[in-house]
Amino acid sequence: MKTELTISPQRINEIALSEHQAISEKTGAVVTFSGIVRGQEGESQISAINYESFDKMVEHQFKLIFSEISKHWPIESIRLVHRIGTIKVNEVSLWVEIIASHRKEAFAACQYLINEMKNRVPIWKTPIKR
Amino acid sequence: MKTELTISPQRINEIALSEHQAISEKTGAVVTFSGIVRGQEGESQISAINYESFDKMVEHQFKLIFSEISKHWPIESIRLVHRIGTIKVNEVSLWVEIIASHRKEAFAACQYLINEMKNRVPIWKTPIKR
Amino acid sequence: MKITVRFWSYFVDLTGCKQTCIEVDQGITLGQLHEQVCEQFPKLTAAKNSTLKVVDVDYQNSNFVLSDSNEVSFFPPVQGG
Amino acid sequence: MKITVRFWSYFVDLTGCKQTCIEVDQGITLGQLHEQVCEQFPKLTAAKNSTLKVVDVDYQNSNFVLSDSNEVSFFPPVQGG
Repeated sequence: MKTELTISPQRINEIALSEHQAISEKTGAVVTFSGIVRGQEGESQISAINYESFDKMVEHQFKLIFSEISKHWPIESIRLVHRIGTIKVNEVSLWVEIIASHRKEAFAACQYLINEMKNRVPIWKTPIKR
Repeated sequence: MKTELTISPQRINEIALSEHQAISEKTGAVVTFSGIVRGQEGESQISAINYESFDKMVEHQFKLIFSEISKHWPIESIRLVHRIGTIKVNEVSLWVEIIASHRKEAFAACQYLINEMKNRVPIWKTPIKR
Repeated sequence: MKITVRFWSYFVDLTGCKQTCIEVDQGITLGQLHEQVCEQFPKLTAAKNSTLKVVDVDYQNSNFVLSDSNEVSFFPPVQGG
Repeated sequence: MKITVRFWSYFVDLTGCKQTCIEVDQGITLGQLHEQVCEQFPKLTAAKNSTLKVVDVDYQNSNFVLSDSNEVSFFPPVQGG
């Protein structure tokens, strides 16, 4: 299973990422997920979210999750980009791409990855009010 | 809920489609799915698949599924493109995009849509052997 | 009355035609029409239990009573995606 | 032995520092260190039950026995995505 992990303050360019999609003769399904900063957090209108990360541990925890996925499902490739720093409303904070032969495992792995990330990967948000 | 449905023999241009992604202040999740023609169908190596469709019914059945989705989940937008005619290995036959506030409903709706399509939407495949 | 029946996918190969026009009695059900079509095109009989039955653009079950303006389609399981 | 303790997210605001260095007994557990840290930074006490406890880059439970080279992190629930 190929994996690619990027934690960076740079704007996520989904178009550029899609152009580098690495499919094979066996590929039947590509699931992508984009997490986008919403204009409202709880009750308050916000203009952006500041994401803070414990980088060394983020990388380690993502690798543990990737390895769990590779044991559970036949996945060809995972690419994950998490942006950190200040991310404005309507901008992408998280981008995930899962490539597999069949859609069921691609969807299962993608959801597992995001759920586990939300449980364990040390990234925190601070909303910036309008 | 916005919907956009395209059934066409034209090559699916995922990049161009992504460029027209219509997100709002409430958007938190974009799930996309690409179905890709695999090089193997059962035991035999294939070079392409020919997709035949009963167009008028395809459109009607997709609209029924969209309306079921809008009743079950708060989805902002669904775009679906199904290519028909001869589609070569590694080319995209199906592209789906679901936009919602939260990922859970986006994933649920996307999987429901594809599963129901496979049950009901009158499209048939004929593999073309190498 | 006359009903137009359309075939799809490999049912076209089994019947040798994309559509046909069948003379039926008033009040015939979709199931009865299916039986009649299988008699006329015996190669469809093997696929009888898995045949999907459609009136215009909606799936219907065997009890559906046909009327004059209906167009019927018979086809094997669908395979989109 | 001396253990480096790092705080993350709003724990930095509660303690007023990103990291500190604490003198502890050999054989101290992660849970005992957490108690000691809460005594030193009483504002952490309210969040005690939801505090995530990490040794180096792995989550550990309270029984984990610390050694000299370990670096400990305490932080509130994570919120990636």
